[in-house]
Amino acid sequence: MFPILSVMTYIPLLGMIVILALPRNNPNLVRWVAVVATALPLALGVYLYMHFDRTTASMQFVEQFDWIKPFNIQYYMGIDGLSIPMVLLTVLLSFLCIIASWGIENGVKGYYAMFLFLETGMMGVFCALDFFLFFLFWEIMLLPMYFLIGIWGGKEKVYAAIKFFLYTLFGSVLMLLVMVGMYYYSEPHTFNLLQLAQGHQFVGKTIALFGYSLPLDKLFWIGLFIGFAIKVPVWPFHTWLPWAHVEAPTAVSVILAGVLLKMGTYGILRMNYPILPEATLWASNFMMILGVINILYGAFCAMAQKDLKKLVAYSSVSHMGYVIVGMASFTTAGVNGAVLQMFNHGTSTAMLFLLVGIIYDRVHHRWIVKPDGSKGFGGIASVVPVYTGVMAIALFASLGLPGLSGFISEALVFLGAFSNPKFQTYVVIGSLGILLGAAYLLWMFMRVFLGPLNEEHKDLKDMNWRETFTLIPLCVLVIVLGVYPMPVLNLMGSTLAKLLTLFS
Amino acid sequence: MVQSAQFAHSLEGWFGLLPLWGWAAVSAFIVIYFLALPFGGLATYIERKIAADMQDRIGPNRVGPIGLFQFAADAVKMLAKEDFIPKGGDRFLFNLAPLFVVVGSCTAFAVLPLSKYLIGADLNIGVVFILAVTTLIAPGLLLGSWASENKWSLLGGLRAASQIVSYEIPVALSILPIVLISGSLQIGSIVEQQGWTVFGENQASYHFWNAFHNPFTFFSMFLLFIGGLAETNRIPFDLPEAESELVSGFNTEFSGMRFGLYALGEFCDVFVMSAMVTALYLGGWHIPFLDIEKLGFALPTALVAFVQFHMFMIKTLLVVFVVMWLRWTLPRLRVDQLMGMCWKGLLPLAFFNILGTALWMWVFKGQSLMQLLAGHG
Amino acid sequence: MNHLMQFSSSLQGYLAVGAMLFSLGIFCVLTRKNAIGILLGIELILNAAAINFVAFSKFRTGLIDGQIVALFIMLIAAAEAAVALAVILRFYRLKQTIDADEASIMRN
Amino acid sequence: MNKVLLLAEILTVASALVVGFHPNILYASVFLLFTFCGVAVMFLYAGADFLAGAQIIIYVGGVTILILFAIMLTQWLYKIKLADLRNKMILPAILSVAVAVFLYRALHQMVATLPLQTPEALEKFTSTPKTALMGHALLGSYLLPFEAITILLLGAMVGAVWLARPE
Amino acid sequence: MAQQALLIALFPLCAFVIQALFGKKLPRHGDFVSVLAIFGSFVVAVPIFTKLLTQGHVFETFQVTWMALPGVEASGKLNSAANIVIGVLINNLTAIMLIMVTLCASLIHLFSVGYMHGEERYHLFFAYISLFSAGMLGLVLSDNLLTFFMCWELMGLCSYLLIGFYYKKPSAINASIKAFMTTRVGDTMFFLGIAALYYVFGTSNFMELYKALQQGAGHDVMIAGFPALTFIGFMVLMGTIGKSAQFPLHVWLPDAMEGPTPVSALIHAATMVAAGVFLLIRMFPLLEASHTILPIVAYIGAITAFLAALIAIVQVDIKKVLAYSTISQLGYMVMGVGVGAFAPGFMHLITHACFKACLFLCSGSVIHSVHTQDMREMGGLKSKMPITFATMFIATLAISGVPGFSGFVSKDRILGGALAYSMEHQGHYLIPLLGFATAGITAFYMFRMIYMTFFGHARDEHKHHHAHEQPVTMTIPLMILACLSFAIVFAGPTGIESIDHMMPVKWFDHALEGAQHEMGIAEHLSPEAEAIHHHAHGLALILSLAVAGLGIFISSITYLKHILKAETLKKMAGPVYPLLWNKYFFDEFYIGILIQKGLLKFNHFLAVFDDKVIDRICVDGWRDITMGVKSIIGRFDDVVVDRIMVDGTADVTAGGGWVLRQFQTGKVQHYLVLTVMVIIVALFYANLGLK
Repeated sequence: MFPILSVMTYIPLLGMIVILALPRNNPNLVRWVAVVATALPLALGVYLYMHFDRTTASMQFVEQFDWIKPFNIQYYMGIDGLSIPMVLLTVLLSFLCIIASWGIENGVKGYYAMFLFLETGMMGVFCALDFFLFFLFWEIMLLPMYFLIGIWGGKEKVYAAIKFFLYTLFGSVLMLLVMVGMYYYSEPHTFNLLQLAQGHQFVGKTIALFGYSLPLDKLFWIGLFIGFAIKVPVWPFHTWLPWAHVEAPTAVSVILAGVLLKMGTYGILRMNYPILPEATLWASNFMMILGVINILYGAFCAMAQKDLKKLVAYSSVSHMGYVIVGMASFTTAGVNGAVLQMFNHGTSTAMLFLLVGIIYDRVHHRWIVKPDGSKGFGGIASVVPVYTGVMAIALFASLGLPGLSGFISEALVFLGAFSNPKFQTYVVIGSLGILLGAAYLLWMFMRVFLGPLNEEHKDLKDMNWRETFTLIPLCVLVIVLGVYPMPVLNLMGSTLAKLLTLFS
Repeated sequence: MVQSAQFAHSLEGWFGLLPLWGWAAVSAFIVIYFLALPFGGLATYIERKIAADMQDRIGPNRVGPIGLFQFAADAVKMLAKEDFIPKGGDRFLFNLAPLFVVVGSCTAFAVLPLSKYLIGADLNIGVVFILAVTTLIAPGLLLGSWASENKWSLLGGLRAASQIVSYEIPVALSILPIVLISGSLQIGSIVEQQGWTVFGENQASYHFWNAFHNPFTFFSMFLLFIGGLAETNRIPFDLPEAESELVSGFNTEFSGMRFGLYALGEFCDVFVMSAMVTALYLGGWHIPFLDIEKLGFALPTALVAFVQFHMFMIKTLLVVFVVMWLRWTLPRLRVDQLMGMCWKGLLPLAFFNILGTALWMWVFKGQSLMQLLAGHG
Repeated sequence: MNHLMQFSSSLQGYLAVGAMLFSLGIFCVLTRKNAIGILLGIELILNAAAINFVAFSKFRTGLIDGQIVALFIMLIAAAEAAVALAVILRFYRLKQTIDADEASIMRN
Repeated sequence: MNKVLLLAEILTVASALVVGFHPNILYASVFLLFTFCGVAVMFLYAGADFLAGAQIIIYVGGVTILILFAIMLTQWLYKIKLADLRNKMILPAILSVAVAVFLYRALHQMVATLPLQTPEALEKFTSTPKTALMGHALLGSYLLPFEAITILLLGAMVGAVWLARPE
Repeated sequence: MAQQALLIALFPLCAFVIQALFGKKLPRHGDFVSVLAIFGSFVVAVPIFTKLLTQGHVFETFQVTWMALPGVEASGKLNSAANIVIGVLINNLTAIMLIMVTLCASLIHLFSVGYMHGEERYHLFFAYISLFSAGMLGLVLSDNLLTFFMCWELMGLCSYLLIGFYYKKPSAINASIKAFMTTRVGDTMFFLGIAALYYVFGTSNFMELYKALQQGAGHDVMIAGFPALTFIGFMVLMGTIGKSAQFPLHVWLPDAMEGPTPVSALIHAATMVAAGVFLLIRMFPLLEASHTILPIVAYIGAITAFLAALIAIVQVDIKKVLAYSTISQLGYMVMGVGVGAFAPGFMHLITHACFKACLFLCSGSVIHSVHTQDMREMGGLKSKMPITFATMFIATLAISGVPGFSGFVSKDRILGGALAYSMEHQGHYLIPLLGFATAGITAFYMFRMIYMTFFGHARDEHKHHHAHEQPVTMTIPLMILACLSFAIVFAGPTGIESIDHMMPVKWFDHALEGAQHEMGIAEHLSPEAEAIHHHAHGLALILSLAVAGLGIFISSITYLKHILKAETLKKMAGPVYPLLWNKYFFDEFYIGILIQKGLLKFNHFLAVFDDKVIDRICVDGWRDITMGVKSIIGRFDDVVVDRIMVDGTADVTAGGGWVLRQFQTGKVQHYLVLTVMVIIVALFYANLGLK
């Protein structure tokens, strides 16, 4: 069988090698190579979408063979309904980001090489079904991200990059420990995620640490959860995110928010849920509380921000809270909504970051309110009508306006979470987030786009064809999925239904 | 081989008269004085005649009938000229260098297949031998140019050496298809295989001229010819002695018989290259479509050798004529064009030809075009 | 004289020539200041080795394996000469000299 | 027959001596050429006909020319520094003589203990054409080293061109 | 029919898409697209309505699965229980709403063509208003709360966009965001209500809900400590409060008058704000089932009606007067639903839509003519704009509750219901009291408005001079809507049989009886209750006529005849006047205290907390700790481990290295000498080994 997943994963890597071999003085060649290297996986992604069997919960497009035989490590790739939306999101956003990065002028070669490397890492994470392989890709992805932020970032890029790196690495260390632990305690020793998920292997076992006998599965759960929570990011592990988002170049922010954050929640659904279902149930209350805190805390912080990008960054924190809430509800609607929210947040927040990047390219600042208290923007709707229109779509999608994609997922999350009697109070509190989300986004919209025109920006140019091209697919997705979400929902239904049997 | 052995056997009786080195000396003497020198001398005459014809002039016409002894007059003049060595020059190398050229080109005569029965030494590495000894020319030119203590000379010498070294590669590579076809490096057997008679007794094993063995060898022949031209520094590849740039190139400081040696070496080399084209591609001593040894009745061996010798000389001299013809036809190349043509043009083509020939051999089981036409495929 | 001729065509003769070439090569390598001179010595050494191979091929094994190795030696020698001379030319362009003693540090 | 071989050996060693001792590097390289020719003849008498041809083509047509080129490109016409032997020649001389003596002695002793081919076999070996044999060996049992050498040559070519390219 | 009915919502939706994408490039900026679309909707809605008129009852449904969410049963089988099914419900309420909305919307579209002519974003105006129409019609057609909510929010969006249509005016954008956020407070709670409904009933379909309620479901479920039905009812009520601008979330509606006048007419008078009441009517069975919610609804409505009416007295902006009157009238409707008189409430919804749309359009006509909204700069326009005056006067009569006009019929029945409610339930006397007071005040301020605008002398000669009647495209809608303000259209029982018998057809009441039957609340009153109702309605008729007459009378002597000075009234009011002028300081409380003092301060605190405490201390603190530990260990490491132990070794090694380095000349030949020496040694030993 054609190893489509591996091909999708390694085409960008090949592209990176080609780019590294290209001459330095022809940036356009580099860009086009990168476009090709991301367009091919996108095309294959479309193939995947067409040929994905929606009726089964089992792994598809599987590639499996022994890799490091003595440790029973396999090269095991495959996708199910949980990973395919993420895979599609990854290939789509990578392609668009390559185009959106056209304006990068210094170190074009390195930038694109890193970017393609990053795509390989992301694809690998979503396709890997062997813990070892998963971890490998997880770490692979970290490295280009570090350089992308650290080299092509803004003023405080080094601080942001190191912060991002160390923070994520901290999570990775925990994950590594859990990985080794799982290998050691599983019988037979394996890294295969599907095998680990069989038979509730870690229930009832204990481990002696510092003189205490601790339950193994809960310990594993906490380790994995922290590792993933840092990526999501779950409060209080979120502080790397505003830094990284604000300092990263536009396209990297898009990937960061659009794909990387999803890895956290994906990881929880892929590992914590099926492998440690008992511990997951044990911790569901805790997750729910964290989710609600995320929603509210992110929203409150977003409202106080004066930097457009930081506002969007905190909005991501808030929106990822919905995912956590949906996941923790253990209801069909809730979990479906959570995964759908992962996808929808990927598209809508990508739009927001792209749009912020566009305006930053024009005026080189992002202040809603400048540090000296004067207005950063104001009334630019009259000079950039198309931009304003697209921003409005992104914004309303983000704040969950019906008819746009954000609503569907938020609605499903809340419907689902409310259906679990344990969590109704949390949902009531969390629903404040809907209100606050509208508040900070519309307030931002008002201050930036509406009102009398700020004379500083009366020469602002509207979007050019390239920028429009990057946004149109996302616009279409946001609207289509807002009206009819089944194209994405039916991908994941069977898989999530099977996942939920563990908790019923 | 058999015929050659018979011929040698018939001479066996004579061998006792002299030791081997004596025979070697004699044959060398014969080659040089009866073949190389006359050819070299006559060639200068012919060249001048041809040049004159092409330029609508009369050319040499004073010495002898229609100036036929002009070359003798030239030789006398050279011998009589003052032997001049530049002051700062390197005496030893100045003397040594022309010898390299003459030795290099004249030694090759030893393996030229003038006839089936008239080969100095039908070595089993004959082709390689020719290639090997002619390489001696390059150091000869280089050292001579250095020893002249003259910038123009040195530039000419460097050009000559680089040109020869470069073009040796396409030359060697365009010989390879023939080696593929004949499975031998022995010139005698290579030529023998190119026989063909219309009566068809030997059609199954003989395959007409190699030039027409298959399309690739046909092209290969031209590659060999072009490479040969370059190796012998003939126009259009005469950059080493480009008079408009380098006065007279590597031989600027040479005069008298030393110059004569250079000239002789050059002409001999032209002859050797032409003979190689003839032997390897144009059927050597064979008369087209006729095998005088397979006429149904036996001719005296001496007569056969005589006829074959003349056949070979006719073909070779025709090729030489083409060389001279080209001299008055084509303009000179630039250095970069010269090198570019070698590395970017001839070399890939030569590889292509080898590949093509190999494919041909594989597909048609070694049959030549002629054999296929005659229905022996 | 006969004895000498006998010796010369025996294995020992070849070995003797080889050994002399080898030692002369070493001498050449050690005494030349000029980098190209060193290269000359190396060529001598390689030839000495090739002679030994060919000689043993004939006198000892009666197979052509020694000749094959000698051929390889030639090819390697050619490659080595090409690279070495390229290096020398580059060095010359850098330092305007090809004195081997000048090439004593690992950077320009 | 043996006379030619003897002459060739003498030529080889004599010109090698010139290579070693002549202060003028140009002369040294010219005599190196003679050495190569001598070695080629020795090859011929050792039954290596193809090798002899190859020796001439590669060494005379290739290596020597290259060396001459290099000399002429680096020792420019008007500042000839061809005499370049070191003053301290005693140690190298002792060393090389010691090498020669020890080496020959070792080989000699070793050969004395080894079985050698019979004269008939030697005769037969010498008269056999080697070209076809070598061809089959190269593409047969020696295929891997052959391919390796090919790659080496390619690498050397590219490397040499890269090194010698104009800035 | 239900499927075709979808066209009603789809026409304007398509118009929106066309307008938004290509509007600017179409001839006339594409206004005809929107107008034709909404007329198309009207045309499709007519047969449904005629069916209702002829057959007295319509009921059609049509459902599709929107989201398939496979769930898993205990046995491991997949099921589709969690699927989300949406559809269209056409019943009597729907039919009436549809015809009302399409008609009003069509007329207002037509009016807009003239009114908005030459505006900067003309095509976008029509795009938005088309989208709004689609939203409203979709809401009416929805058979479940989820799509109901979606359309509800979509209308909120359009309201936001249209209020902020003049986006360069700070007041307009402030009003727009205020409107959106205030309603969203209600919407969020409404959505929680939907979620709770889903949890309790497993559906949000109205018909299934009615059925479940009839079977008594949901009574024993608790949500967050409250009985489920009360919780849901309260949340639904909050939705209504937000959308229909009820106390205490009424603050956005007056500000929403910043939008163009047709928008005020369509969205903020006739349709969207009424959607909240429509929601209450749709959910009436649930409200009724919870028992505790209905009184709250009634009080909210009564208080809103009264407070808003009071504010309307002191307004000088013609649209603001109408806005407060809208709030007040919506309060009536909510009150009507709250006291159980949901049929009169619904009727008032329809009648109010017609006459309030008419009033707004008339005010638009006036504003378009004199270019001001301040009534103090108008006056004496009667002769200048006869049609506008006539139509506006008819509508005023209707809203004031003058007999013979539609407002009288519906309002009187609500008041009757309220009176009956207070009679039935002791202690709730405040509800009818506020209701009747409001009726008088309404008549007062509406006539005040008419007098100030059309009667008397021109207060601003310049503006008066330029005033003129509007073109026919703008007056025709006025006239049609004025016609609909006559009682005859909605002929129905007033509670007085003599009058009732005069009405030829009772279609409205028949239709509503059918609707009540569907909802399962068609209760037959007990004879005593019947008597009380009779009594109450008779009493209410007299009382309402009296208070309306009183209101008109005071208004006339004050503003027409100037017998009573307005200043005098102001002085009489004392501290009440500033309270009213400042709208009870709601805005100051919400914006000044809740948002600026509370929310934004809290946000700022949290952001600083996030930055300084979590990030700087908790996260980067680790860096500082690490750095501290590093410096200590580093010193130890530097001095002991590194200098002494490691560097010591290094020194020894370096010494050795120095010795060896003497051989390391970098000269090739030196190395070679060494190499050769080694070779010799090797050979020497080889020789030693030989015999």
